[in-house]
Amino acid sequence: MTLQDVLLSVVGLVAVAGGVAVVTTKQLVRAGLWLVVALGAVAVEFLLLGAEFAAWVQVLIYVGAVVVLLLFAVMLTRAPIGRSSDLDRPALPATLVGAASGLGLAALFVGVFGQFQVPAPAVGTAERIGDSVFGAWVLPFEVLSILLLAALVGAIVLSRPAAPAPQDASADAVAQGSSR
Amino acid sequence: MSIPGAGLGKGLAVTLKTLVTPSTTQQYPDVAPELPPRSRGVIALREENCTVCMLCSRECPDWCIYIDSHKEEVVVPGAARPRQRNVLDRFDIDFSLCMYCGICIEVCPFDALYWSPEFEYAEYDIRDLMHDKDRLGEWMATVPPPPPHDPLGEPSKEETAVAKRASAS
Amino acid sequence: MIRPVIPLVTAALLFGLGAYGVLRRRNAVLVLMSVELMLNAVNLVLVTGDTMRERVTGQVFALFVIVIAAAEVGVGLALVLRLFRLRQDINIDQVALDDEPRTGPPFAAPALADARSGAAAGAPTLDGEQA
Amino acid sequence: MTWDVILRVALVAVAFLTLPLIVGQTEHKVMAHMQARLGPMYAGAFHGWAQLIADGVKFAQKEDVTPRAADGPVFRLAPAVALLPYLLVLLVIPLGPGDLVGQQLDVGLFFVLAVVGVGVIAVLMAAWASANKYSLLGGLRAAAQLLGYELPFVLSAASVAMAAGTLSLPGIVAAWQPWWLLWQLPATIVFFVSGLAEIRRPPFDMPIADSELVFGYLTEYTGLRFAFFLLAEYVGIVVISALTAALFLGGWHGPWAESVGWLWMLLKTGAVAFVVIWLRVSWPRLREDQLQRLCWLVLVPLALAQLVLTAGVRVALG
Repeated sequence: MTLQDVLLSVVGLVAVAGGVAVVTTKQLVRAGLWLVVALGAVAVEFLLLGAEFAAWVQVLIYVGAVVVLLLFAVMLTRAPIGRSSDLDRPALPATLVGAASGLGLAALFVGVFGQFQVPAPAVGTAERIGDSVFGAWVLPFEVLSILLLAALVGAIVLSRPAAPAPQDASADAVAQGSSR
Repeated sequence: MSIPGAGLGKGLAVTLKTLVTPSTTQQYPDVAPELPPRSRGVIALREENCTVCMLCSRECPDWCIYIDSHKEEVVVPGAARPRQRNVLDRFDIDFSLCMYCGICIEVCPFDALYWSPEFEYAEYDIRDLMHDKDRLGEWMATVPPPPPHDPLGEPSKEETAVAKRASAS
Repeated sequence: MIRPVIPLVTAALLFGLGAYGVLRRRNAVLVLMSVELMLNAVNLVLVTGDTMRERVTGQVFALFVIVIAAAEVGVGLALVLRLFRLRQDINIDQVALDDEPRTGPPFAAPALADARSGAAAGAPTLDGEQA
Repeated sequence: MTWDVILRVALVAVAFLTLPLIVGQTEHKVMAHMQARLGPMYAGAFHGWAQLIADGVKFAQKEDVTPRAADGPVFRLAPAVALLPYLLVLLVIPLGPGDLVGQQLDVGLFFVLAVVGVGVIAVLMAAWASANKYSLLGGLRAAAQLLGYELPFVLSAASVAMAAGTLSLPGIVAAWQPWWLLWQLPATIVFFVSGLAEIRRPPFDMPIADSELVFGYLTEYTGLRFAFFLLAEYVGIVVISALTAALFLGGWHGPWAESVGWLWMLLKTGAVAFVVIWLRVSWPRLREDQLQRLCWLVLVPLALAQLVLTAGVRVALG
């Protein structure tokens, strides 16, 4: 075990512990905060693996934007302080699938890469990634931009209040329209 | 058509101008404030002038003047019978009630009450704001002389009276 | 020297946790959070793969995944808020695909900190419409 | 090597502890004089220079209250989360030419943008954990604000990174030329405005909005935890001012930059911080929807146009 191994293990443990808390906590907003811990730990793993750029993108997009959006949504809907009792479904199928996929994959990785060692990566620069993105992967990149645009438009359309109800609509529709 | 943002710029200009203008704040405990004449600080009592007519006490809107007195016979030599005179026993002003309207000073017919500009008589106990006649008398020393007459204003009653008498004779 | 098996196992466990969460959780936002965990596990595998092969292809893919995740969360949360507006609840068990909007006044009392939440009185809740 | 690292971290810590106090004191005095007052005059004898120290002592003596309905751990953790990102950002801001920076980072700009954005999580934590509707409203405003300003913030920073051809902060400052002041002017304005929104300073202090929301997400905080939030606000001013100075105003560039470059950087940072204070005194608070309108209809198009311009000039210059 080298120093990097130890750090990777510790940070990995933090990530897994955060993940466990996300899927088991009974408190809605705390789940979001634990998600910050898990995602932040993954970002640190990226750093340790030499993927500096990916790490900061992870922090910027995930911790800075995605989690904020999630927390925002949680608070906009229903976020009591303290435990909620109706968050979970029956445990058995989920446990089975989760344990099978997680432990199975883990066993597979251990079996294949168990004793595999690679030299510690140098800290990567943004330049190589830029070359790669705008060289080999420029077409997927452009497709991704279109996807983002479509998602943006879709989100706006979805969250827009419905058009005002016509005059002869039922009382129900009027009640809904007036409440907006 | 106004330039967009002109108002914002004006706001910035105003604050910047105020910033470079020296502030005129007086640092009160270090620097004595320059009070205007006729400042209403505290009410002073000239006890000798008081005849216990009770006008001030009765006119006071919040009833903060307390007066007690008794009558005394004064034998005046040469007079047929002794005169009666009011003697002031108590003259208290409760400055925790006083609203500094100055009506008592206005109505006093014998100039027994005066405004003094002293204002530093705060107390830790509200009961200490009740000033008795001795304390009110001490304030007399701080009463400023009356301001000189406005040279362009009407002459005082006394002056007109004297002038009239002189012209009549 | 590092052992890539460590981040890989971390990723596998995170993925398992995410899968568990997606199946276990009833609240739509919590399901989205679990999906994020799974996506992150995949990212971790991709970046670890880079370390083993000394290329940046995996990182590029990880970036793509992150961007897609952001888009997914945007649309997903729009859906969740829409659902909340219609039903005052984001419990995904209660949503039938041919569901009609709940009739009656849209702001029935139980929208906020209701009895089921078991929250302390005055727990901060808002309804979506006003935002 | 190790000593070098320790020295750098210590210097950054000193900057972290002193610069916000200086900015805070400047705010006291400048704001007072802009309102035709004198401001603090007594603490520390000469023009109240020790006022903030006195404030700190006062805060330390206050009772630390956690409301009964609050989510205790989250409530208590939030001030630290608010402070940490700005401390990390200070590490990578270049002070002078050569190696005068806490930590050289190849993707420094990206790091800064990523970490600064984390601060809003502290706001959400504080807002939600307070169990107070005004706090929650403040937090929601802060989150909504983030959605507005984050995009122009990143886009305008991307413009200058594109102009310099590097993501490293010292690299950007080194590549800076005086004519960039004109060329990057729209980006400067966009960055500064969205930076103001980022640190929730007036005129973008809707999450606090004392006239509407009591004190927004800070309503329930007392004592040292409140002081931490205040400190975070002032460090935020330092960070945004220093970033604006480094990215757009040329950082250490100026006469005799080799020897007194750090002084130029500090002066420029101070000048920007002064503007931040000046705006607070002069302008009224925007409404939340006005901020969204400003961000999406003015700042984002402006930043995109600037990006096009930057790319065009870069291509034209070869």
